[in-house]
Amino acid sequence: MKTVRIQYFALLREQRGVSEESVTTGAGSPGELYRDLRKLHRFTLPQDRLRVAINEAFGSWDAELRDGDTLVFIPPVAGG
Amino acid sequence: MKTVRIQYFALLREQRGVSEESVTTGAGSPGELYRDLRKLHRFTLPQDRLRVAINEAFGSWDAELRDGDTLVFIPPVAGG
Amino acid sequence: MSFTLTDTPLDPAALMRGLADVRAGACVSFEGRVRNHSEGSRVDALDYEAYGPLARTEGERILAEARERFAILGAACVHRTGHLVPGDLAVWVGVCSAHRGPAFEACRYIIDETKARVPIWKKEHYAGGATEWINCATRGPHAPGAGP
Amino acid sequence: MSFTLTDTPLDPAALMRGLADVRAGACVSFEGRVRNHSEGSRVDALDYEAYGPLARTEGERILAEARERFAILGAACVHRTGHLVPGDLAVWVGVCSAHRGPAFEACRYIIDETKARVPIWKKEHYAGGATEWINCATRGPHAPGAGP
Repeated sequence: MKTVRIQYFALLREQRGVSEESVTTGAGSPGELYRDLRKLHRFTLPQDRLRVAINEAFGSWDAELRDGDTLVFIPPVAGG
Repeated sequence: MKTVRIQYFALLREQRGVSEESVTTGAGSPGELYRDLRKLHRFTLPQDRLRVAINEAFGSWDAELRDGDTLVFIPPVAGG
Repeated sequence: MSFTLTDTPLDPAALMRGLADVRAGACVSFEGRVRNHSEGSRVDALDYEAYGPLARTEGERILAEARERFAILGAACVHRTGHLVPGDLAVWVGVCSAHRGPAFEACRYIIDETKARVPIWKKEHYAGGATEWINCATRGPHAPGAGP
Repeated sequence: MSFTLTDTPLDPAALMRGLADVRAGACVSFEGRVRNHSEGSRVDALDYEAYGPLARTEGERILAEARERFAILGAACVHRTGHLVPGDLAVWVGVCSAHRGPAFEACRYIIDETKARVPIWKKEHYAGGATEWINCATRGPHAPGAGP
């Protein structure tokens, strides 16, 4: 088990009801973790419409999750 | 013979030494008139690098010159 | 070269002065403004939200790419966050170069890439009270693949 | 839609405010500035001279063409006349539209056509006192067909 920090933005923030949380998880990758959290919180966005950031840089859904990581699941962007 | 008004701009104004003049001419077209004036005033620009305006609109070098016309021989432009 | 997020109104004249360069013959700017309508609905307001650290990193990367690809002298992009109303300036891009071609091309590149890549989100507030996070619909007319 | 000649300094912010439209999501502007060099020579100053009546007619025609070709809401072009020094703004073009593509394309069209068609002339003053009417050389390195 490891503990990671998750920050939520935009639609995910509203659906989760918080801007950030710490989660202790057995998930091995950001992809596995999102699958678990999506079920738990009924996030409407499927993983293939998101990107993931690990420690403030774009990362891979298959990366190995490490204790202390900060994750952001990035909804489709809409700047400008 | 007819009398036309000629306005000069930019390089032609400097080579002619005046901004405008009235010319009484037997030339039948702006092209013929420019040929005469070029010889007289040693304008460096050949006709094929100029356009002609007749009465404040772009015109044709072959147009029939009429008494009272205002002509401008337009050097290559360089706005912006 | 700088990418900036700010929650205060943008001043295009001041931003352009920041790019002043006597070698520059051409400066092109893009102003993205809040429109009063979106796909047929009246828009009363917008909220912009950004993931700051990554938005800045990705924005700076886009400006560096523009500098590599186009013969430009300077470029900047500033994006608003917070609550905006129609007519407000949401994003400003400015590029200066010796000649005009690269300034136009780089300005277009920067705004296109910013909209596609920088983690900034927009929530529209419509007449009547409905809201929507743009590009985030998963059903209904705005979902990907929906409609004709 | 308006094409204007003026012998006083241009104010881009005020000009852009003149195009304000709450339907506009995108405004693109082009600023043409006096550079401090031209084909390797240092430029100390420029004189712009225009054939006013025809410049205005042709400029308005270009703006009307832009409106026909591109989905834009408003466009304007203002050109300076008189004596300018490096850094001074010589020409400003602004275009607003609902979406950004047409604003970029129309702005580029207007400045390209203005430079090619509107009867305005530019005399450069170089360090050392030499001068030249741009595009008017009939011999030497700047004449058409000269050089490699």
